[in-house]
Amino acid sequence: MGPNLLANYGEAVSAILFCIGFTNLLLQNNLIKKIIGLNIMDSAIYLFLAEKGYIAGRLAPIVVDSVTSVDTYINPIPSGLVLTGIVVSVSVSALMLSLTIRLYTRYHTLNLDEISMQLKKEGR
Amino acid sequence: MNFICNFPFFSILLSLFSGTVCSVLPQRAAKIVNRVVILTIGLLSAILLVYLLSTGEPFIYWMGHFPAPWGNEIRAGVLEAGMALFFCIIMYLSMAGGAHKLPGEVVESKHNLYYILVNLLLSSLLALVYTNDMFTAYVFVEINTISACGLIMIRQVGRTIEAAVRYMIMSLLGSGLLLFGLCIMYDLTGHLLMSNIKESVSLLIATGEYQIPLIVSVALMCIGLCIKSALFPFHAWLPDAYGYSTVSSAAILSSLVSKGYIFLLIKIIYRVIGFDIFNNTRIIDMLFVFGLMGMIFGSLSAIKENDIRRMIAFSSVAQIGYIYMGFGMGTQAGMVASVFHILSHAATKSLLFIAAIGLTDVSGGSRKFIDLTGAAYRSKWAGVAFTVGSLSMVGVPLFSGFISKLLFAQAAVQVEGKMLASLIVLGISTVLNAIYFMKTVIRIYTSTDESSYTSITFKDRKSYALVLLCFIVLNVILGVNSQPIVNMIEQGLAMFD
Amino acid sequence: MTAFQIILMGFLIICAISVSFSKNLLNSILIYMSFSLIMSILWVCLESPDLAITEAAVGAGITSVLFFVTLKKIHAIEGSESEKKEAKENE
Amino acid sequence: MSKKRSQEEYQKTFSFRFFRWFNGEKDPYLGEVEMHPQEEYQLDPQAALRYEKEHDAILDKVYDLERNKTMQLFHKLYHATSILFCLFLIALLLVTISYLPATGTIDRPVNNEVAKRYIENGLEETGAVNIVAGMILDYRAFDTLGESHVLFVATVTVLILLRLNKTQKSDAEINDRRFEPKNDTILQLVATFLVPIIIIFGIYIILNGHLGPGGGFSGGAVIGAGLVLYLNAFGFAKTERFFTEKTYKWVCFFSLSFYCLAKSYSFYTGANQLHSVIPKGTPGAILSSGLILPLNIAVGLVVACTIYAFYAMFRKGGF
Repeated sequence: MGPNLLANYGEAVSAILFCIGFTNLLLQNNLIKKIIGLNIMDSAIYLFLAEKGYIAGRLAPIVVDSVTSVDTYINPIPSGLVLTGIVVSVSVSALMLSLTIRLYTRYHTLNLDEISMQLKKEGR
Repeated sequence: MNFICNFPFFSILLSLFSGTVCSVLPQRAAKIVNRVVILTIGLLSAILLVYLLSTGEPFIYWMGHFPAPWGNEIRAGVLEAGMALFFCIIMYLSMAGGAHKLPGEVVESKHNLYYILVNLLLSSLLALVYTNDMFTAYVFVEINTISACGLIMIRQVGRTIEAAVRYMIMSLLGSGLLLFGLCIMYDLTGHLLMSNIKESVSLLIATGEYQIPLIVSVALMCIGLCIKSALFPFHAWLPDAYGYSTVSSAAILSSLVSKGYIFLLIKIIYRVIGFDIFNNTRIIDMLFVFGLMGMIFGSLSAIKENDIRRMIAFSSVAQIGYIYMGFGMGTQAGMVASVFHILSHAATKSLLFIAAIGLTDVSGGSRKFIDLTGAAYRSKWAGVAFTVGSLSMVGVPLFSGFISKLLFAQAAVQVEGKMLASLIVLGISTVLNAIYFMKTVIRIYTSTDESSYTSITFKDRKSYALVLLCFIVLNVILGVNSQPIVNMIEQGLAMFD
Repeated sequence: MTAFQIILMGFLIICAISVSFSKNLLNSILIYMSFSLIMSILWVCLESPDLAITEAAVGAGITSVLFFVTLKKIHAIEGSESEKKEAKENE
Repeated sequence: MSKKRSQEEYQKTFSFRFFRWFNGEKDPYLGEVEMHPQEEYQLDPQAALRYEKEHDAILDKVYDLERNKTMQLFHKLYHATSILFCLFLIALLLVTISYLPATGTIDRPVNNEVAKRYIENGLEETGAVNIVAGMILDYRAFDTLGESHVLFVATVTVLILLRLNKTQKSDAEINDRRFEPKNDTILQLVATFLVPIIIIFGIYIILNGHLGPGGGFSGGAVIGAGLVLYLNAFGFAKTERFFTEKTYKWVCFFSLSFYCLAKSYSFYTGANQLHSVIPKGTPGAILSSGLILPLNIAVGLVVACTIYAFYAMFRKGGF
């Protein structure tokens, strides 16, 4: 174990959340819960990134009173990356939800295993 | 700066922009725009390739007004330009080869959307090839994933939608791991541009700081890209996705989409971590083992399969195993073999998918082997093309597959610990390949006494035959004239450093 | 401030786990909504107001609305089945 | 021992057939095989039913999840390995994080010259008071261009999945009407107050993207939420007066094209070291910071339309 686990408690939480989301995406039978798991996983990564940009005692990266000293503001890069990432995760979850609707109208179930059983039964 | 240096940027923006334009055009115009754009980008890449070969120097192109650690960049070398050219050729041929099947497979009103997806897929592939920035790579990986998913489920039968869901789940797991690895890497180095990360990484290695996080981040990125490119244990979505989507989609997906991710992995290995540092980690052993397993189990599943397109799809799993085996050898020769196999597999697999559709068309649309008996007599060009593809996959001289197997064998001999394993598995896999491909070829050339096919016209389409001919020529060029291409790959890999 | 953040993070983990184990889909989506909301408060604490606004508008707003429409479409909200029956009887 | 074959014998050999096939002279079946349409095979309906039932019974046995032992075992194994894998992943990540540089401190690799220049020169070089907006729309604009296309391609896939043709549409409308709140007075009254405020707030966020927190994406999402509320309160008949699929198509097209072309201009001038003619303006004013404001507006329009489109698609497969 390294020295910084307690100092990095935010990252530790984000790692745990990531794994919870990952497990949900991998294990849940229900598609909707899989999608929630996906969203949790993404949020966890964004939390990780935001923690990386944070510097104790500094302000948000919006210039106040035209003070442009590097000692005043936190690191703006992670925020920018997360903004891009959030858009990506919204688009992906919209796509997954529409796939869910299509699957449900065809097979009347949200369980992927049951769907593949039905497909095998159809015998194609 | 020479005007030709603008070409990579032009090709990415052109394909992005044409995607937007296709959304408002009528259907026929969208088709023409799509074709013209692919051809134009191919032409631009060819000119760029010639220019780069003459100068012998890669160049960096600023995306914006700011230099290296601040702005965003793209970078072009011989390998990148060559890959872009090759991707355009394969994409054009795949689109042309499946064009006559499109009206039957996709609802009339959704053709526009199909062309949008193809254009955006091309742009994302080009961006993955050219980019010099890790986060840009992540964004375009997502575009690639979503548009590939669209290509799978645009033919809306139950199987494709189920396959699309499985594909999305696997890919999203992959992107999550990739992004996490990326974030850890950013935390360690403070940069997002590949060249700057590499400097910082070599500094970190020299000082011995942060060794464990570094290895973990590299491993996470590798696993993410492996999952996305359907390496053996993660291939569950692949057979349905390739087997039931439209013809062009299957050809494009199998030959280009997974190759885009693999090319990104190559870039990460060379330009982010550094080849030597990567080879000193345990990760290459993992890639090696999974590659070997994929080669055998993919072929075994293909033998069991009773459906021609699913068989070809399973064969893809085996071929991706070959590529990762080359990575796992950890030598320059193995890498060259892998890159050559990317080209050869892309050319062959799209040929096989497009030929298979010709065979199934003349067999009443059935894809079961029993119905394919004698199909090659009914559709000559498809039969010949399928045979060429099969021979190339098995590794018969004169075709591209032979060269890549030869390169793999040569590379394996140079590696001490892994020589025996890779040679044995290469042999077994070749035999297994021969079993299922030759079985199919013999089946399609067996004449039948049945007479149930009178309702089908036996005429070959001219454009379809032309596409198949182009593919055959491409395969033979890769197989006969391989030395310049191998030299080019070596030159391109050397430019990566 | 640190204690506040730690409490919020504890809530995050509780939300994430209870999403996985809740039987009712509507409940899990509501819990996910609160997860997003807590996340956006956390981002205010981490001095990233841009992210907080975006997450509040998107995670707690748009994504949840899309989830609800999906649930309605697949008749997973309780009561919609019985409503459907009533509607059929009325016809 | 070579014997010259007679013409008849030669005609029976494979090579003769092959060459004729190769030359395209004749189809191998013609003449040799009598060709006639196959008679339709008709199964006795009762036998067919019985057969189907037997088939189903067999399949039920094979694919019965609850009673099939091997499949159950496989599922358990799969779950066990996945859980083990996830625990392993948690442990691995925690160990990794324990070795990372401590959060909140200043001397970390992340706080290097890149962040320094963004903060110190950002105001001057991009003209944006909000450093994050300046960074994502100017320094790293290529990412953001990709991001807006991610949204676009997602809409395209949703259209592919859920858009219905004319005949299905009327069914969907009837189906949808059942769920629609039938002129709920409370909802309508609240919406009359709230919708304008929400939309104005969204516009404020978009227009202030370069001056304060916010920007195209969050503002667009807020406007989209306002439109969704309006749709819910007043129904499709009202919204279709000003927002149809055509509107969506053209708004998206113009915004994305503007985005593409504007960024192409700035990339081109940047890479070729040309002087860009776009004025930066005085920092802090609304009309400042070069391209950032128009780009924010374009993104906001795309996002608002996209979110409305998502909702309409999900609800009844069309606008």
